[in-house]
Amino acid sequence: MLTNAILSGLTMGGTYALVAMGLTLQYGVSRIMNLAYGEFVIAACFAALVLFASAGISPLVALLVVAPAGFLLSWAIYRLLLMPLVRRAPSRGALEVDSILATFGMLFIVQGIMLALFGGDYSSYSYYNTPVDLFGTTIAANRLIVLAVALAVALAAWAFLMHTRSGTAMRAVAVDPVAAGLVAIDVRRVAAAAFALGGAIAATGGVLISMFLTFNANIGVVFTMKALIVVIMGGVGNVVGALVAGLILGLAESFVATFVDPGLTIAVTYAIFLAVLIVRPQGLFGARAR
Amino acid sequence: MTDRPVIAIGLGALVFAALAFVPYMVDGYGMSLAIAIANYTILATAWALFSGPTRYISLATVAFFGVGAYTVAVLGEVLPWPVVMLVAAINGCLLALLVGLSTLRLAGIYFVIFTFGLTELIRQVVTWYEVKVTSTVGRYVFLDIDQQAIYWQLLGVAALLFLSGYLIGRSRLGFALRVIGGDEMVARHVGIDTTRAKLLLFVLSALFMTLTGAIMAPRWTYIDPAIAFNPQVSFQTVIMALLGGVQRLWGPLLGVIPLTLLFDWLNAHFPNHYLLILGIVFMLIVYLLPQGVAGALARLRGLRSRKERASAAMKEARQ
Amino acid sequence: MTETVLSVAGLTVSYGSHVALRGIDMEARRGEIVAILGSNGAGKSSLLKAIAGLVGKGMEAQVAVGGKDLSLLDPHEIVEAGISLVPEGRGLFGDLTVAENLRLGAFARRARAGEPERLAKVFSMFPRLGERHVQLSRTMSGGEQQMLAIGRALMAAPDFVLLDEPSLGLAPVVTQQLFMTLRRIADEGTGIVLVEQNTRASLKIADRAYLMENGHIVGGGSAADLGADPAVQRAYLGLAGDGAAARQM
Amino acid sequence: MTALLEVSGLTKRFGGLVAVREAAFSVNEGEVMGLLGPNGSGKTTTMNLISGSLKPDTGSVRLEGRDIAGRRPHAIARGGIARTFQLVRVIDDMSVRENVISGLAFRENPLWGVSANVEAEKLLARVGLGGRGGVFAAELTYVDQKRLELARALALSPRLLLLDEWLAGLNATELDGGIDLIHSLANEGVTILMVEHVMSAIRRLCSRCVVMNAGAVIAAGETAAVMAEPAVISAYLGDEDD
Amino acid sequence: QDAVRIGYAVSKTGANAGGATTTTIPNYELWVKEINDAGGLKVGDRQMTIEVVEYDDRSSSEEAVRSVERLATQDKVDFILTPWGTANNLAVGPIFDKYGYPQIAGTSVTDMAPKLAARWPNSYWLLGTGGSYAEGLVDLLVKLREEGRIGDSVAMASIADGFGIELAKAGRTALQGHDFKLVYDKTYPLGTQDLAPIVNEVKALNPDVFIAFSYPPDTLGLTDQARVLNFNPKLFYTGVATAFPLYKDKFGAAAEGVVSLGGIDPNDEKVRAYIARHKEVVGKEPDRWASFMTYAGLQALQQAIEKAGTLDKEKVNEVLRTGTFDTVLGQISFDNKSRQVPNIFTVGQWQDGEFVGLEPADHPGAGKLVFPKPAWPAQ
Ligand SMILES: Nc1ncnc2c1ncn2[C@@H]1O[C@H](COP(=O)(O)OP(=O)(O)OP(=O)(O)O)[C@@H](O)[C@H]1O
Ligand SMILES: Nc1ncnc2c1ncn2[C@@H]1O[C@H](COP(=O)(O)OP(=O)(O)OP(=O)(O)O)[C@@H](O)[C@H]1O
Ligand SMILES: [Mg+2]
Ligand SMILES: [Mg+2]
Repeated sequence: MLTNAILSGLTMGGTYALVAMGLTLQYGVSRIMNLAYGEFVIAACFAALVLFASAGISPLVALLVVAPAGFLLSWAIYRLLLMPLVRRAPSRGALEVDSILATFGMLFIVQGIMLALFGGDYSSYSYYNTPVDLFGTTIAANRLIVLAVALAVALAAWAFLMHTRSGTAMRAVAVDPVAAGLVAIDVRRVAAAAFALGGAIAATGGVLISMFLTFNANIGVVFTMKALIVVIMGGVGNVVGALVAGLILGLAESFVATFVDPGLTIAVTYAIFLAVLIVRPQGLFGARAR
Repeated sequence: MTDRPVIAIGLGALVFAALAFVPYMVDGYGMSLAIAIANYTILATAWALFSGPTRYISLATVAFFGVGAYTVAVLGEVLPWPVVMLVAAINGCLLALLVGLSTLRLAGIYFVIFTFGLTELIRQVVTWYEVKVTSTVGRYVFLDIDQQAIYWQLLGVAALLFLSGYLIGRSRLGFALRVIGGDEMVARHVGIDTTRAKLLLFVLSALFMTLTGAIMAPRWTYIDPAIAFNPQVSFQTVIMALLGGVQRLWGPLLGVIPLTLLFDWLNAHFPNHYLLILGIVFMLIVYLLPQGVAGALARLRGLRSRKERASAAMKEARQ
Repeated sequence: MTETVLSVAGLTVSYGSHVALRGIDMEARRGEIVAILGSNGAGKSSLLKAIAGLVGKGMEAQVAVGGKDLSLLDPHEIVEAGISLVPEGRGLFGDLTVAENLRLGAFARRARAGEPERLAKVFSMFPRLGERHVQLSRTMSGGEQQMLAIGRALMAAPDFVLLDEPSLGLAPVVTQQLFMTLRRIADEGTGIVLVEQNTRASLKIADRAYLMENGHIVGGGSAADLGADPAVQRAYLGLAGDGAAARQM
Repeated sequence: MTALLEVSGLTKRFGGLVAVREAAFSVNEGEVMGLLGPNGSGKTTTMNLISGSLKPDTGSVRLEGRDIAGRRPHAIARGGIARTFQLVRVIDDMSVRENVISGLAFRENPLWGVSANVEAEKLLARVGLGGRGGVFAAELTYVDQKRLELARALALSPRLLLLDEWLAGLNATELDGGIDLIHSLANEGVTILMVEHVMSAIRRLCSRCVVMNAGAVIAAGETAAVMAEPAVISAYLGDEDD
Repeated sequence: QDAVRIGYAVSKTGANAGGATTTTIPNYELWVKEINDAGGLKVGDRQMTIEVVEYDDRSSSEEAVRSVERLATQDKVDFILTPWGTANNLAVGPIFDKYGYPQIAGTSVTDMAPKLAARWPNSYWLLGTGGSYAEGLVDLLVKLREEGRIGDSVAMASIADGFGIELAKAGRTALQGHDFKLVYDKTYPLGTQDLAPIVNEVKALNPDVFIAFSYPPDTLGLTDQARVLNFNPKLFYTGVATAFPLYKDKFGAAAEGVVSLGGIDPNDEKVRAYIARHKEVVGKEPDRWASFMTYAGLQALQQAIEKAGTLDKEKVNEVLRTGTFDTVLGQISFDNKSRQVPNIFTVGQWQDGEFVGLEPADHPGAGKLVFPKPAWPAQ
């Protein structure tokens, strides 16, 4: 039971973390509160489904196409749709408002397109739903894959942000775009890159969870909110924070489900989230808010 | 100068009096449209009452709305209506106190998502309680309160809301909140008890949201946590308020009316591509009306834009 | 070394309707310190911001380094061109450490070579930065932040440094050291444009100076001459608190 | 003279670093006292401890005998201690007048409405911003914003005024004006504790000085005497000649 | 007027869209197309084609209320088809009642059905009560136990939503009434994504019977997990979406033997024809549960109108209350207090590619239970 709980907790947490990491980059660095984030995740789910159903392409192969596509699409969106807002925003607060409104519209558009293409039906297919025996318990391969990818992405992102020049530049933009210009950082490029990177991660997450999750065109917002919870709990812009927060929530869910009452799983995750913020208003790893 | 408030209040009273006759002029659909507008007018205005000056974006709207609705669901058939409303109001205020106190140290996006999480938690707990204790999720509210009654109640609450909003706007409390929104540290050092001020207004705005929820509940016959605590309500409130503009008392109104009508018109004409078109329209609005409708109006008077520019450029200077 | 010149011609800056700078012409050479004097609101900071590309729209001018036109470039490109600014209000990355701030100072491609040496130099100039290199810059004291801002600007290996009131908030002893260091940096071939309220001290180290009044350049010349000019002394060296000065406030 | 403010045993740590260590000094009714020290010696922190933005780890701060250490800032502000900030803090998108009113509206005996407007104009004229009440604070230059900040502090009609490098960034002429302004305040009996790095100002304004170094008070007393102490010269002044 | 105006507001977007686009919307479209292709409704001596007015209630009670008000008072349609789901049908109930429209709900499972029928005399609740489904299932279990093929141990998980809780409640009572042992009886909230813990725990308890009163995402999730953990109870029962074509498509052979609500008689001509037409017109098969009730309701409405020979709502209601109608559910009538269809399948099972109705066993065309459920095929 215990190993069961831990394993399914970690895998679920990995899912949350993976999805959240993209958002933490988009909001933390590019300062875009992207309410359409979940829609992009679902779009990736559909992309994977289509590739799988039509051409029998394995989701893992699909990644090689969908993730870069996510990157390019997000880049374009930032350059064409969001840059004007960034340019005109007198202050960070104003940008926050504008980006909320704009991405809210984007949410509708993406959802509308998916509805037009796929209708509102539930979609679901199974891939790598094969049992793997681990520490004397059994778990679906596809979930292990997600966990592995989540860890890999987190590690890569962390190394990049903390130990490379461009990574530091990205954090600098996150802290203060104007000052970043003063040290020869091309703020627009860095911000666009971060946003696009976030998009790529969202796509990756989408493709992977499509292997075991039932989805339809309308549930994007679920992922946006879950991701936001994780992002905030971990501390805005902090990928490691997102990873830790995601895993904590996942573990909490499966432990409560196993040892207390499945009826309380979601309640508990929110309770933990709130408790963390009450104790640490800036999230687990966040620098002070505001 | 001194009698300006009197005039303003008088005018307001006239407008509301006129609005009271709407039911005699429109059909059932007109009524439900009027109700929808009244509903969101209260929510958005009450929201802006706190979030406008302080710039704390709250997603807890539906928490209070839902608490109101649920109080009715539980007590509606047991107690006389006024008592039910009273209980709802009390519940709402207590909850608001709780939320307010627990969010004191939070700022920016952390506050936003906290309020969202709290709402979801409440919804989960209510569900769990219903399952465990009453072992029914979803309650049936058979109250014969017709549209007119609901509309008039909403109208009354709205009148109250605008009155208190107007008075607060001219009071030291309202001013204190603007200072807090400007720079909380400064606010403390000029002697503002920021905690008290924020709590006061938060509770007040929550009170109005709760009442709205209570009034709307009988309209749906059936209420479950998913309906009562549907986060969409919070989002829509914020969006409408922001689009209208939160710096003035009547700002949100300018978001609520056009958007409600827009939603309805699109739904009627493009039931199948509603979202897609809505989204496009929406983005256009954002790009064409930078500071919301109210801002746009004001900019015609050239007043606000100058301010925006100045503070903008200056903020850069500060960086 | 080649004689690169930073030249500004016909610079006009307006914030909305308000015109802050009108037709400014000025230039600075590598190896010299040019002081810019003027009472508050004269437009000194605007001038520096404009050169650094921070004013964006609302500005028209010919700004060039060694013939290369800068007037349309973004801030980051201007830094690459060899001009770095210590802005009014410092513009540090508050949530990053002192060390990270300094490393970012050398982000410019032109500055990557010889970064370690320059870092060592900065640390020897401001030992406090060395002691505190892991502290979050936002938590540094006012003066410490000022030191960091200057240090960061020097990390960009600039041909020209624009300093907006560098002595602001520095203890006297540090100020004296700073001014001596600035002179040395100039002598080593960097051009320095110095906006200072500490007129006497700045005239002492400057080669030339410009006088600004509400958006215009109203005079200029060699620092020595200006320092001796009674008019200048009255206006900028504030000989004792006579009533005249008080009324000027 | 009686001590208006009495600080004793004041200590504040930030992690490993002791920013203020066992600081003790007192400010007398009606005097202008200087708080000096090298960068990072703990002056602003001390100001923050007095004004309540920071809570001391240990030690007491007495205003007319009442210990106010660790009380919340708004209470201290109403209790009669007003302050300015080392980095100017005005409210950008409020008018200059409103900024001043924010100081009037929440003090012990608040002003509101017409009377507040009138008083605000008086204060603005007082700091040299007469007639600018209508413009937005954002449009003022750095120095004018400092003036505005002072007006806001005065609006609280404080017993004790804390100025953190309020004179920094003024050119010589403005400096003279600023000094005169502070003088006039002192003459009206406002007690002032000021942090400054501009020695000429200190000499002309402060009867007494306290000098801190590395968080501790290393010298206190008559300005001239203090300035002559070798410890102060080596740690802070250098061979100063400004 | 030579066209019948028919209006409906359903959830094309939002949380309910999944259900509505599977069950409700396709049948509405199918029905309209069929009638119009046939030249229209026969009203008295006139052939009237159908003209549709449709809205999206965005899965919100408030929007549903407003849209239906609009249909009734603005568009003044002749008849209004019902929205998807219990909540929205209850929300719009008062309006249907106020304007005298027949409310034929094909997607509302509620124990309140009788009460509602009493309150709104023109409302009809084809999907029946939660109780009926739970009891149908328990009858089956009781028989199995009498035949000594299962023991007492039953594990039950349910979604914490009106539907899940009602069925769980009824099931619990019935099971305890026949003193079964509920070794596991827990609920999980809407939006639960990780069902591994539940299946893990249940598997450890090794019950003969596993019942999940679940919603589509968790129905599929639970089945997935059961396969991964190779959890093979003798009887495996999951909730909504088990009877969806999606389930068959996703699990193929693995679906074999899975039990759930609803079911059909695959040998019934009408049923086969309906499935074929549905596939042909909307491009996918109907689900094997509520689609049938929905479509039957439409057929009843059509026949009632034609019998009444007028568009007058009161007359049509009269016919609906008293008449019998020939539908995919067979001959149905609402001639009872609770305005429900007495004879619908409450329990069905996937048997080589078709979801066959089992209970009530005396229901014509009822199939035999495949028992025990074959073990999950390896994947
Ligand atoms: N962001 C802005 N918006 C509007 N006006 C501005 C802005 N920034 C500066 N100004 C105006 O431009 C003029 C020049 O300002 P600037 O800061 O360049 O002067 P300065 O010489 O640097 O003054 P100080 O010595 O106080 O720093 C001033 O009159 C100021 O009011
Ligand atoms: N929040 C903090 N965290 C860590 N260290 C801090 C923090 N605040 C201040 N310090 C440190 O405490 C010391 C005292 O800071 P303080 O601001 O009081 O110096 P100061 O005397 O005002 O210096 P200056 O004259 O430069 O303003 C400094 O070394 C500073 O780095
Ligand atoms: Mg300046
Ligand atoms: Mg200081």
